[in-house]
Amino acid sequence: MRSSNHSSVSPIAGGAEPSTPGPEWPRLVDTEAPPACCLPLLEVEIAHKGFRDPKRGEHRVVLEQLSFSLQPGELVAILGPSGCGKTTLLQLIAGLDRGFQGDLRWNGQTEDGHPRLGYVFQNPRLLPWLSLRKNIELVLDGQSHKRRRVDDLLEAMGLIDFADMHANRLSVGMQRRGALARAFAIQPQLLLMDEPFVSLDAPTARQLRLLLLDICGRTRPSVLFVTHDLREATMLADRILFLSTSPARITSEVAVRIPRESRQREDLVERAYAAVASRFSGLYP
Amino acid sequence: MRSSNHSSVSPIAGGAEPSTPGPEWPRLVDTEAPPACCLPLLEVEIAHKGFRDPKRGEHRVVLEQLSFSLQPGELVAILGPSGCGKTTLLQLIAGLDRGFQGDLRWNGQTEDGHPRLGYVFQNPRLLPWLSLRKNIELVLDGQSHKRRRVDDLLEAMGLIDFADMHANRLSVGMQRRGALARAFAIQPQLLLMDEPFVSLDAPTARQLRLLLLDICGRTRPSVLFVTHDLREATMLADRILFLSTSPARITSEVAVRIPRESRQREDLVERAYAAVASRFSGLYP
Amino acid sequence: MSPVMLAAHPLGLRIASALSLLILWQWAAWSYESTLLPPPAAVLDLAWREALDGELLHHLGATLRRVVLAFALAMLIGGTLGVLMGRLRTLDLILDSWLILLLNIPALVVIILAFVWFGLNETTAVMAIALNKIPNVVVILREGARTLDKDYGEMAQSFRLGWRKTLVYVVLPQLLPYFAVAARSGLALIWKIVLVVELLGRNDGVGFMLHTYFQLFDVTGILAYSLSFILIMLVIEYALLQPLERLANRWRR
Amino acid sequence: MSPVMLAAHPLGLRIASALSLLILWQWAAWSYESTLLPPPAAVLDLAWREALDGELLHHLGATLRRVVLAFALAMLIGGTLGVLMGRLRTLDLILDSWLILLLNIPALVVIILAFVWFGLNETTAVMAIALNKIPNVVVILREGARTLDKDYGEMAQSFRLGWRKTLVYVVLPQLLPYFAVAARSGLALIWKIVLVVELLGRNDGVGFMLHTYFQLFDVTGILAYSLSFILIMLVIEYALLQPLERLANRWRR
Amino acid sequence: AETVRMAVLQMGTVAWEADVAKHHGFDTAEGIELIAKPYAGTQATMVALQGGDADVSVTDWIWVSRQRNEGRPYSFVPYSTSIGELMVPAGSGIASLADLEAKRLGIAGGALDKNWLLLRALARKELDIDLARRVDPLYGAPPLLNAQIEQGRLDGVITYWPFAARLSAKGYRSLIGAEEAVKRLGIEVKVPMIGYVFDEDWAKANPEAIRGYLRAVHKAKALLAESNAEWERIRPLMGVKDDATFVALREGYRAGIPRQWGDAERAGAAELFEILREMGGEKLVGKASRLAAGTFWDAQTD
Ligand SMILES: Nc1ncnc2c1ncn2[C@@H]1O[C@H](COP(=O)(O)OP(=O)(O)OP(=O)(O)O)[C@@H](O)[C@H]1O
Ligand SMILES: Nc1ncnc2c1ncn2[C@@H]1O[C@H](COP(=O)(O)OP(=O)(O)OP(=O)(O)O)[C@@H](O)[C@H]1O
Ligand SMILES: [Mg+2]
Ligand SMILES: [Mg+2]
Repeated sequence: MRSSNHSSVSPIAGGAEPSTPGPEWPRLVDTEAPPACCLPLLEVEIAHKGFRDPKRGEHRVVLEQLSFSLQPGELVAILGPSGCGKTTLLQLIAGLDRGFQGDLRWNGQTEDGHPRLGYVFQNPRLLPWLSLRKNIELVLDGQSHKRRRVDDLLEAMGLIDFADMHANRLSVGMQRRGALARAFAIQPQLLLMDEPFVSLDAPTARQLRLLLLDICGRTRPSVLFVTHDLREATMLADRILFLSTSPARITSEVAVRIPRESRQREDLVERAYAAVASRFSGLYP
Repeated sequence: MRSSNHSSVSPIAGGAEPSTPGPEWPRLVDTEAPPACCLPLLEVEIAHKGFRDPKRGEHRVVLEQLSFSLQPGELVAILGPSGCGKTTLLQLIAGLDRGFQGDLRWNGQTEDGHPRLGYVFQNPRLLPWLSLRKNIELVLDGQSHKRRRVDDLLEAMGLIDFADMHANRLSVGMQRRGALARAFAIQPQLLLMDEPFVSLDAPTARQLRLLLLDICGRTRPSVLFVTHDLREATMLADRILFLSTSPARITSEVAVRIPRESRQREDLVERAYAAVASRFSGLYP
Repeated sequence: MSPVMLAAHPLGLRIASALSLLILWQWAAWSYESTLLPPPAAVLDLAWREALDGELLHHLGATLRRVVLAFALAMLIGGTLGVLMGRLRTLDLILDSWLILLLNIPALVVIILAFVWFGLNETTAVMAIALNKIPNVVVILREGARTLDKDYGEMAQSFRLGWRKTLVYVVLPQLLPYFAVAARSGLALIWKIVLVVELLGRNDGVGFMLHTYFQLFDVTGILAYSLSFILIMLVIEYALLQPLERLANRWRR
Repeated sequence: MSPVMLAAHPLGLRIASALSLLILWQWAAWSYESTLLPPPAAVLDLAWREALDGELLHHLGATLRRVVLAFALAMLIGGTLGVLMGRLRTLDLILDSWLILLLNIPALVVIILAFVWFGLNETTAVMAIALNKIPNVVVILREGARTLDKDYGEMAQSFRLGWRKTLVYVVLPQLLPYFAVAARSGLALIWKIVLVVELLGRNDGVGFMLHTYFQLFDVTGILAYSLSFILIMLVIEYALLQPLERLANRWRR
Repeated sequence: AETVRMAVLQMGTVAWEADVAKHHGFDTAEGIELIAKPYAGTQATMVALQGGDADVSVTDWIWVSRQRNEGRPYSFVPYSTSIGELMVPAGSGIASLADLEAKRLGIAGGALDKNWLLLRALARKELDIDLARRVDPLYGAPPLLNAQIEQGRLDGVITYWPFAARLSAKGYRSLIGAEEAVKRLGIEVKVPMIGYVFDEDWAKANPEAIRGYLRAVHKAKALLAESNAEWERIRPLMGVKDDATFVALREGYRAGIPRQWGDAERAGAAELFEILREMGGEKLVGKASRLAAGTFWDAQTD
């Protein structure tokens, strides 16, 4: 793998031919910023994050010198090799792990500065002792039309028939959809998703991607999601971040310029995908 | 979805144009059998499998009138909509659930008639209190060169550096590779895999697919695997079974005729994929 | 894993098992033939007579009241403390040695000291019983709290469930088996301690009566009183604990 | 969830906590000023003298031997039975009512009957103690066995691990917290019962001495003997149980 | 020599006696070997007797009679006439049973305790009241009751004589003893209440042993009745801290040594049984209406 100190946002517009990729990705210098409007929702600057292996006392660096920012309403995809630290990154952002060096700067709208967070974990993490419906209702505060909202979401996920089943009796794909429904239900301002559409058959996955776009169009959350599927990233994201193997840093960053309203058009996505893919073939060793 | 009583094995040879698909998939009548040689390893004939929901006392049918057979050394992929019963089917075949009507006929080589089984579950199911290496050694009986074998496998999976870590400290993708290593380690005669290559980045996934093909070439296990990725199925499988939504039955069956030794050739796979995909676009409602 | 064959008649099996116990006893009584092992009928007869003249019910009631009060107190205090100690390492370090002290201090010592310091009254009695049981509950629930699944905790945290919802929907369901253990072994322990308390300084209760019969070496009386109380425990078990547990475990596959 | 601030000095915290207990006691003794609450020094002094003339060590040894034997017996039998009852519904149905009976029968009754029927010897004593503890272990491990994760069981089954490997590597690690509970609350329970046994039918042991001192109402003696034994329990806890538990729980995140 | 195993209460009076017998070789002189087995509670000595771990123990004849009625032939030889006292604080205003009205009274040994039953019988006879309804009773373990009255939480206690002796050493006074109650109930002779108890079958099978044993302990008794020096020797066994308690225990013991054991005493015992049966009912004495025949050991009169 090429070692690179710099990456830049290389825009790839839907329909347009991709600009020819340089041999190295120069570092982002705030030129050609993503569809920015104002203050970023979140600025991530992680200097160092590691884990101590309690068995051998060894310290393994997982994230190092990783920084990027997330604009309000922006959809950002993260790609990277298996085990490089993507989940760890999301955990840090969600505030679940404070044992790192670096800084997370929020420019939030809520009273405590942190945005309302929806998290789709890599494993569904539905509570097995609650029914599917209860799992979703749980995260909602005393809204009045709770039940309606949950029903609508379950309907959209194709799970309405299973609403009263205990979560652990659902198939993995169904649980995953349940977890999506849970994260969507709270109308998050920041949506973190860790490989949200795996374990779903192609038609269902596509339908859910469109649902996500629909929701983004309506409530405009910022979305940061991990995926291993470059096609999916191309279709959904405004920007794609590529991570290196651990210690993970951002090796490159690509802006995808497919307008939101045309992202369901497979031909546009396919063309943009071909452009992105050709550039990155062979990037991972 | 079209209701169909008959399905047939439609061969799709790598490189050759696919035969034009009929509007309905006629039932398999033993014509044009898959790359058969002798007695099938396993004949599955499931008349009925359902679950009782303990909460509402309702009985849900999951599998119905599902039958197929698996030849020795054959690679068969199962595709189907999320929640249709794929995992349930594998569980039945693995003998983990005997509460069904129907029959499993084994023509096995081992003393008890059942082949040596390797199972890659949909969740990795590594024991979190054991290290990765111990997890794999656990399933091996007192072989002498145990450690060598495990090390070789971990090396191939890119996990050798993590061999002594507790399984629950690995990333999900690493756990998945561990589960694959475990199933490969015992040199199974029958390999059941439930979405084995999800949660892996594209290069790693590809590498492991090739590893699987390599193992199949050497020890010739029969493989039955579930996937949602038609491209993956096309690349790996001799035959693809499509299941309907629950109650799941086999709606169609496609033989992919890419020779084993050319399956790493992306162009052949892509062409065969295009053929299969065009036929099945819109099959799932 | 569980065979289904006989499970179809759980009630039948239960009754058969209880009956066989009775038959065993009767047979042993016959072959032993001594007042040191009276037959079931004799015990039943005595229990019946004692129940009629009101004594038995009075003593059972007194003991039951103490058991219930001390149980509720111990579960509440011990449960809270146990969960906190399981989660907060510092608190655990601070209270750990106190806990082991209290856990291993003989019931007798606690009871004597309590009686001596606070007098032989009902409140002291209930307190002394609860104090004997609390460390037990703490130990059980601390262990449970340590095994809580981090995944669910993270879920609760990121969705900002707040402590109340987290407690009720995330933590307690995971602690349920430990509560079941604490309740069941706890009722038994309390009932053992209440006997000592009643022996040392109460005017009524099953322990008081057991002691009286013990002084006279009247095994029939001892058995009549113990079995009556065990009967109450059986009713609590089958009418309350087991249905509750079944309900709470329905989700398990 | 656990704060790290103070966790850096766990030993210091422990010692501080133990010391504060001592100080509290000394202060209470001063302000109470009565033979009913002797100061720590008096108790220590007595314990020391009793240790020197060999009596204390003899009694401690006798009790410890009984505790250890009964403990091993109870954990073995109770553990096996508990796991089996948790997994096999039929067995559970059959033994359930016996279990509750045994669980709730007063220690006193079991001990008296055992002594009267089988004679006052060491074997009977240990048996009687174990018999009091077994149902407790059964209840705890039965609950544990019910919560076993089906996923891992299926893994073991499909890879044909065989019962031995399944037990050692799949089942026992999941039961570990329950074993820890059974061991800790069990040691405490046994130590409570051994006192009754020694009161009723042994010529030595801490229980024997405690009651002798009780007859004389010598609180200093009572405390000296109880605390000596508690000290042993503390040693077992800190030198054995806790390191073992830490080792076994190292895998938890 | 035949061995005789004797269950004794650790630091109890019987243990002193046994020690004296052993120390002076009274047992070997009588052709037996006495083994005193210490136990921590009175109940434990009875468990030992019934569990076959001891040949002799000490308890009352009511228990013996009850056992005989149920087919277990234990037998009784007098040990002491003392049983218990009603103790009140020195400055207490309580001067008679009548003054006990609504007082908090600690009662050692429970509702069927003989001291308590005798006092109730006396109150009924002399005052025509049921003491059980007049006082506020608190049943408890004797050491605990001693502690309670010393803390001022009780107005009086009815307790066994060794505990009463400890109280009297601390300045408490005896309002009335059970012995006096018996006398006022119309039984003129001193009836021994507790005694050596053993299995009749064992005694018959080992006549030499039981005879030798009884002679040995009577020698010890005689020595303890006479010699203060002997008391000084056994003082460490008594668990006493001060001289007053020591003396109280010594005199209490001496006062209880039975002097007479003839037909008059046995007749008195039968009368006493009648009174206790009336007060304690079936619970205390069992189903029998009379003192069981053979309760008192006869073979000793040789
Ligand atoms: N233990 C169970 N109790 C009740 N219903 C169950 C149980 N296990 C599975 N099911 C139901 O059976 C159906 C099929 O489940 P299965 O896990 O086999 O689906 P799948 O095809 O593997 O789906 P996915 O692609 O999402 O993994 C689902 O509707 C599920 O709810
Ligand atoms: N609690 C932990 N203790 C020690 N190491 C850990 C822990 N959690 C994660 N790691 C290590 O951190 C690295 C990154 O893990 P992470 O789960 O973030 O990877 P990932 O990028 O999400 O991978 P995947 O695509 O497989 O999900 C891995 O090497 C993993 O072993
Ligand atoms: Mg991950
Ligand atoms: Mg599945």
